[in-house]
Amino acid sequence: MTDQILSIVTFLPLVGVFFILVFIRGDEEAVARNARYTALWTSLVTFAVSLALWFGFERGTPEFQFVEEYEWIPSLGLTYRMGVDGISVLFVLLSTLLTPLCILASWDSVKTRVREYMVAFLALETLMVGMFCALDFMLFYVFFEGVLIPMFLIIGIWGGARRVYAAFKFFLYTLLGSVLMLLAIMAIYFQTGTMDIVTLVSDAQIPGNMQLWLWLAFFASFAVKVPMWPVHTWLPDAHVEAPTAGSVILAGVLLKMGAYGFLRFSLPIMPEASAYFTPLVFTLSVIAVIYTSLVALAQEDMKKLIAYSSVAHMGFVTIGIFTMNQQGIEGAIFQMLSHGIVSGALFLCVGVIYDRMHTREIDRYGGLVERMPAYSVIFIIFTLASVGLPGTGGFVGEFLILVGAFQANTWVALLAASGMVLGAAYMLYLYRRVIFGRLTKEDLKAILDMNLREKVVFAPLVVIVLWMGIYPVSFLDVMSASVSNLIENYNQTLAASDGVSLASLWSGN
Amino acid sequence: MDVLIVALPLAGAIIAGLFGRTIGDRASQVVTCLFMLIAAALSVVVFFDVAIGGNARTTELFTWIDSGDFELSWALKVDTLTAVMLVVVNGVSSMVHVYSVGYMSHDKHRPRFFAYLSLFTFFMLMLVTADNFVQMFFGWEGVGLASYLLIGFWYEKPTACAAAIKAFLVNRVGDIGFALGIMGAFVLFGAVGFDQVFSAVEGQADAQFSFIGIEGHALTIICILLFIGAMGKSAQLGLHTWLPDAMEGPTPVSALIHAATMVTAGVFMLARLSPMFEFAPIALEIVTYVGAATAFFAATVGLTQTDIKRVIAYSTCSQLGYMFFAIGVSAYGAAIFHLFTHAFFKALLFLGAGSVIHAMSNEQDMRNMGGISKLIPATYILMWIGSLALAGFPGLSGFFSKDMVIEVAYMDNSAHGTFAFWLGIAAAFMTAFYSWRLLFMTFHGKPRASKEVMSHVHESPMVMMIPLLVLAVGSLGAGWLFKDYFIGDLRADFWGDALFVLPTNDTIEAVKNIPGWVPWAPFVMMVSGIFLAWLFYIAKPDLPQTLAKVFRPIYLFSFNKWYFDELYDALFVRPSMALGRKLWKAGDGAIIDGFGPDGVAESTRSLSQRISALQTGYVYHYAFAMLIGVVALVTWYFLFQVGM
Amino acid sequence: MITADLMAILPELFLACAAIALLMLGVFRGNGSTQLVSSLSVMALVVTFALILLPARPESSPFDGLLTIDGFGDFMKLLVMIGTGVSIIISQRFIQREDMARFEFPVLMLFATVGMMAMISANDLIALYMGLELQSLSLYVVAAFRRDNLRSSEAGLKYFVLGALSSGMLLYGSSMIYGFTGTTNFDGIARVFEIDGGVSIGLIVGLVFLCAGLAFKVSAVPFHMWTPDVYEGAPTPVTAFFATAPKIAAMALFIRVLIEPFGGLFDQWQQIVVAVSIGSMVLGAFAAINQTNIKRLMAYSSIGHIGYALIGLASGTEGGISGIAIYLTIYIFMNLGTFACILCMRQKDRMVEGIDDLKGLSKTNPMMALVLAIFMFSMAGIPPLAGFFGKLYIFLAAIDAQLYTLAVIGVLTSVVGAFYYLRIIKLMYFDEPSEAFDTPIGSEMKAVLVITGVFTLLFFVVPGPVVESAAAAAATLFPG
Amino acid sequence: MIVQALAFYMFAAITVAAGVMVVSARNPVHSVLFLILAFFNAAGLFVLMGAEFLAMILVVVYVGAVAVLFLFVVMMLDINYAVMRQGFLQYLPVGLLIGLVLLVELALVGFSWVASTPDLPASLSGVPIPPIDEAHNTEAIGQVIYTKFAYLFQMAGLVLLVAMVGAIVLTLRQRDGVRRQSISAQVSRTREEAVEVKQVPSRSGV
Amino acid sequence: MFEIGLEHYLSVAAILFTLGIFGIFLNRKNVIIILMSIELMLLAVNINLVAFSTHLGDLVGQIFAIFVLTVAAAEAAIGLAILVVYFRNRGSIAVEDINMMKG
Repeated sequence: MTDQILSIVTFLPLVGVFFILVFIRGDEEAVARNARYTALWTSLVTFAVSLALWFGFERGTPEFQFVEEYEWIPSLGLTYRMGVDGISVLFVLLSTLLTPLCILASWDSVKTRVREYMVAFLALETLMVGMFCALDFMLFYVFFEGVLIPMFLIIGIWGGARRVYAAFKFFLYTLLGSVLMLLAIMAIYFQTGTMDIVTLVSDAQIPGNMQLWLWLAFFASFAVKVPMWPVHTWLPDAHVEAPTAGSVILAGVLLKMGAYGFLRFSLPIMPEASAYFTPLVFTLSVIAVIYTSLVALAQEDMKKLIAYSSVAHMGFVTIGIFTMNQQGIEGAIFQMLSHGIVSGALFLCVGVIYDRMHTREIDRYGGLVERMPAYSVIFIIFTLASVGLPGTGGFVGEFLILVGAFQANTWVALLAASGMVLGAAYMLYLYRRVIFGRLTKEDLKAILDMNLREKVVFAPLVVIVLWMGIYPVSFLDVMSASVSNLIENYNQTLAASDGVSLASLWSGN
Repeated sequence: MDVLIVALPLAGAIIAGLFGRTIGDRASQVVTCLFMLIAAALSVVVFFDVAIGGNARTTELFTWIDSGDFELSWALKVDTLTAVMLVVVNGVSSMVHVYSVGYMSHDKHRPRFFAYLSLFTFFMLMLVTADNFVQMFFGWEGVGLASYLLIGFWYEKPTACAAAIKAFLVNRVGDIGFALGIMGAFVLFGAVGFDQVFSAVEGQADAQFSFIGIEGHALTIICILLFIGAMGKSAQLGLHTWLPDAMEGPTPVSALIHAATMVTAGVFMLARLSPMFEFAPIALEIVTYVGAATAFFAATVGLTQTDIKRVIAYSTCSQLGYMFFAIGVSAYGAAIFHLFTHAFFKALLFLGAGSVIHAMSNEQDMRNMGGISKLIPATYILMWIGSLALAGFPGLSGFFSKDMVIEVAYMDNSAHGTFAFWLGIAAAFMTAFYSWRLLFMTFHGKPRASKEVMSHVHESPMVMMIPLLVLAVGSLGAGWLFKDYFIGDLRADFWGDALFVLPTNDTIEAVKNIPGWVPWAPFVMMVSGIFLAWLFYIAKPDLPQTLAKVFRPIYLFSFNKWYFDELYDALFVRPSMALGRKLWKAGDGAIIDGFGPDGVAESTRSLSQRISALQTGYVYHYAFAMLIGVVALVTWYFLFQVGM
Repeated sequence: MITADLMAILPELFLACAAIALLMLGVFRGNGSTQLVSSLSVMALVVTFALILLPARPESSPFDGLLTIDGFGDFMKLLVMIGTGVSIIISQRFIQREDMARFEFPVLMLFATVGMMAMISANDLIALYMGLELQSLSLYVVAAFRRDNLRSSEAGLKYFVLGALSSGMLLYGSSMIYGFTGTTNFDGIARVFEIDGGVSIGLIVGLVFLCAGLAFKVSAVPFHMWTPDVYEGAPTPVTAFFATAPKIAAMALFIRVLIEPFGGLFDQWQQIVVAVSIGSMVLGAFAAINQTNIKRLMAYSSIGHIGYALIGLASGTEGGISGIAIYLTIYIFMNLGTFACILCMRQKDRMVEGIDDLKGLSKTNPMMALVLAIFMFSMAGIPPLAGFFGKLYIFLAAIDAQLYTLAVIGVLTSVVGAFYYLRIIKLMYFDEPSEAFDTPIGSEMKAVLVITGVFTLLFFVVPGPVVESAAAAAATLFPG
Repeated sequence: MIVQALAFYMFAAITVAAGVMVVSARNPVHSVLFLILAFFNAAGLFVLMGAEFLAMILVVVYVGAVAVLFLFVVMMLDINYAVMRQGFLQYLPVGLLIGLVLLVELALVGFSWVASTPDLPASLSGVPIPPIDEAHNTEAIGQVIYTKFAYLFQMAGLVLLVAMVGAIVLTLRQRDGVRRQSISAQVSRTREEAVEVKQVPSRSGV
Repeated sequence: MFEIGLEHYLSVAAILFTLGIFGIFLNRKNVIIILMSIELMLLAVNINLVAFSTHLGDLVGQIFAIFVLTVAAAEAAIGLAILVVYFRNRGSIAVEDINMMKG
């Protein structure tokens, strides 16, 4: 049982899918209800099982754990190999945590084609978890890109008015990036003769100028996924049009896939290129932080605002990753986790009032605190977490990233820090326009505060956000060994290479 | 005990905040006030134990962040400096709590208010008990949050919301400096615990460091960055704009946060970091200049304001300037002493003003007051006490601290010291003037309020008056009582390791040799300021108008607070919004999407149309295409591959 | 001797005889026997399938080297059997309904299949030509099989005219090759390259003409122009057939010709293949975007797919060829499934072909929409569906052969291509239904849909058998 | 030699000229006739090259069957003279240019054969033309076509079968209401079916 | 000039072949001409094959030519059949009329 725990966590949702597709019959109402419950229980059980990872995970070692391995396509050296280390285990948990919450959050708001919706979500969970667990390059890619399918459907079927545009933009944009990565994966395979991530991460020998091209190909994929400026424009559209739960998963997990890719592949496999391109990443990230914060300031749509804030926060993450020091990387991972929770929660917050008023336009709200005190409390907690207030999860990651950035480049630290001000500006401005003020709009006067189901959705998120802010060590512990191992390998490889070969990229090779 | 002091306010906040609806208004108030009073009492015990008894200690709670070398814990560090602050914070806070019971009695969100107050107190306590930079930052931002919440307490008022956001943002600007300073300290010392850092300061005294291209003395850079943080929180010139606006909050909030505690956090921080600043003389110089300039600037603005709370707010700003330039000349003890006394009389003034406002049915404009000294005599007297203490009337608490501050500036014998001294003197004059202007306009002369308002003017209830009395006692006696400990001969034992002054910088010691005229200067200024106020507002009430007309530009300059708000608005706020909009519509919409996805999609579509137009349906075209294909390939080989 | 030869071509022999027998059966029983003839045709194909798998057929070159029987050929023939068989199965109901139920229909498809098998095994230019023509002539006829339908006869006419032109080119090329090598036998041609000076411009021009002819059969750019028109005009089951079996056969032939006799000219023909491949991928991706007829769209899609498959050929390696084999296997399943769906597109007892008619299919017929969506995602090459693995192997081969530019163009066009596949999904899932399709669909359709759908969806679970046998098949082309 | 050359030039010239006319004649009937002319002259060229059997086949099969079939269809469809339509001349220069390029290249290839006649082993295919005194052309072909190339021969048979089936299936129509002869029915008729004996009473008619 | 070599025959074949192709894509009259052009092309191929056969002293070329002839006949039959069917539907066999399907 414990030997296959990762497979169980990964594929358990598919069992739910199977149940929903095969056993749920009857009239529409019954199908919807049963599908909801099946999906909820499946995802809850998955989460419960995944908790075993949390408790069973041995801290303080960079080794991959819970490894399992089966033959897949021997002729290519492809194996079904799963395992987690300190970096990925947290994302697995994040995914399994958010899924039941998403299902719960869509309990009433999704009314049409509930069965398909639940199937899509459970399939999405499998793919997300699988992606973080995969230790075979091709397996990783399969999961990585497979995610597009359910997400495309979720946005396109249950999304808003411009859902088709958003879904296509999301799909094609991310596909464009990842196919280039696919080629790079192949090139790495032929260069090193293996698709085993563990081997590749620990000692991949790739010539310098080849690294540059490969790095760029990976970058194409991950930068879009993250998303980094200027390839971020799919995100606001996708977020705005996706149903609430879709936005949650998109912001909570999918964006992390790109950053996870940087950590897992770009840095260890192509260290020289990573070092070479660090200024590029820093530049783009800093632009992202400031640019998108400013844009967020001007938004009129709540979801769009939060979407832009995601871009800014992910800008922090990419800065952190490329600082190449313990604080920066741990901060980046931490920031990803907390952003996963926080932005997810913020989208849920938007969803709560969207379900009631069916508009996301900020101007249509105001003075909600009058009628919705509990909601206001929840909302401000996540607003502040998003702002990076100490004591919330948002602070630890952001601060560690800045500490890391300060060591790498003080300009980056300064400019990124200015994002803290802008971040506070747009979030508080949003909060003020929605929650504060006088309740004058007629249709708002009958709005109801959150019901029990909604509170249940938020409760764990609030707890986690505070937990992450007050006792972050419990998360940092998990990742630290893997991160320091990553940095150590990186520095060793970099020291061993002369770095001269890199110059040849621009002089033609 | 230390833990309890910190935890009680938090517990109060949680109980009132989360369960306020369930347990009701009354219970919430009782719980929070009770907890605060207990905490205040404990603080006094701790004060005697630590400050007088010399029992400095640190309680580690549990690890907070541990990332590589970046390691720190939640801890409660209690030394003399902290103990002083504990008394100030908990003392004023408990008084404000009690006062609020009366002041907020008509508000329907009382549990929330008390929760906020307690929450603020908790953060402030976390700030002062921090044993490392990051926890201090936690408290630092936390009080900012509480301040935000309290300023925006009356959320229906757009101005209150705007002021709240402004306060948070301006503070954030400072916080960036603070954060960067912390990072710099971490890079330089490899640690963020105060003890580790301070013990390493001397070793790194000459270290060089590069920040955003500026190559320089490491400690100076770090200290300047940290000072920027202090500037934000303590509303120093440049980052002061939020403080007057913060008066949109309920008056007890102004007393607690924007007079006695939070705004002094910057002073506290600099004092706490004295071991670092001592080795960064240039930073100290800057602190002096900024502090002096603030003291002067705020005083000039205070001259012309008409809102009773704003006057006091500018006064606060000005007094904070005093504290800073005291620190700038290494007189940390003097600064903290002024902080200590200022807490009493400024809280007193604010609460007194609150009492006036309460009496005047929430009227804050002094032009609509006047002639109520008979109607609310207790408040009137208390306001006098507060003003006298502020102006530095001999014997009252302000006298000891403020004069000390001015004297150490003089004795620093340096350009910045002298600069600070003269500006301080000028500010002292203005302080006296605007204080009595306030008193005269509010309490004397003919009533300018409507009949209806006047008919309601009444003395505040006891629950409001008792805190006022307590604070008045503090204003009267605190200076005299503690001067020996803070700045007198007992100071070395009193402060212990909490403050660090290089022997060469010990200006407090130097004050003993001060020229005779210097101690008199502030007093003269005070008296002349009071006289001028009397002249303007009692003797010749028309004079101000005339003067304002004659010196209109100067008057407007002062009245409009040197146009800082307008400047910032034009420089940052509006451009940011406009830029944001532009980047969104033009940057994202037109350029990135236009040339990126949308443009590509569009060109793909048109290319697709053109390609499928090639498929004409005519057989001969198809055949022709095949022929072209073959001929092209054959020609290719003929032209380029004949070599084989 | 002759017995061994006949044994070697037993499957072809059996199928040809069966076709003739069924023809006679039909002649005697009249058009009422179409159903029977169809069923028996499928049976014949199944038997042939089994005969190919018969272990008693060693690698050989019967008839004095006119043919070659090897693993590669067998693999491709099996695919062809599947393509033809399923095409006949899904055509039955259609030809009944559309009033074209004549027994010659399945028989002609069988003859075409015999021709394809002959093509696949050809080891001589003459054998190649005869197989090709046997196949082509049958196809010309079935394309125009709905003789009272203008579109169908126009399709037949266009296909015929251009097909004849292409076989003229192919023949001209063959004659050159014959002239410049002195032989029509593949082994003989291959031997020429071992001689110094054996390579001449005449040979290359001959090869170009030959390639042009073959490229026409696989419908690669710029010899693709017939494809959209013929796919649109031909009766739908015929289109399904066109898109599968003949493509496989022509591709197999293309591979065999270039690898076996002209392996020595790799450096030369690689350029042709690269050019043709790029053209096909680009055109397939871009032109399809504009289409409104689903059959036409599938035509462009198949052009694109051939472009990808040709990447494998351009690499010229064993990996590349096995990649093509995998690609074609997956391709044939996806296409058969898709066409089965298209054949189910009936409203009010009338066939519809507009892409817009698929609107809201997910509501009116969720299972069919699901299956079609699987095919579309798979064709777009999204993992974990089968289509991805097809592309994976192709691109692996390209990267291995360091054809980076080709690979990059390939993946970029696949993104463009994904757009129009997604558009179909969009219509089915995101749009409101217009008019429901007639139900129920036949059980044989359901079976085809389920089998192809499951294959496409779950290919990734056990890709081993296909991958390994494709590798084994490719290995037989590369002796030593 | 000269006779051969002259014959070649005559046949070649007429073949090419007839080819041109096939493509360019306005009347399709004329085109068919020119095609026949081209075939005849090509047969002449075959004879010059010593391929008598092929020459004969060309005349018999092509002229006798295929060309006549063409003629038949042309007559049957009764096509009017086609009118040149717009847009034709526009493509003509490009078409001509490309055609010319092709022609030049093909011709060059032809000449290159002579220039670089590869040093090939004699008759790689293993089917040399026997000396004329051993077997004449027809006999030589006959000796291999049913043996070595039997497979191809059978394939050719299949091709022709398909052509026949195809032609029939496409063009044969069974119209309703058209009476058709059924030989088997005719043959198998019995007297009983065909003849009915009626007892006709006198003076009453049938 | 009077030495008639292989290249002469090949040239004739090339001309005929080109003519055939011309006939296909320059002809706007009717489809039958296209069919005849195809016959011309095949004739060219046959000349090529026979010429090579003679000059190589190898019989396979002629065998090939025989099969080409056979197939060409079959092709003509099918082609004409399709043509007739088309004519019945459309009432015309003008090349320009065959463009119902395009794009």
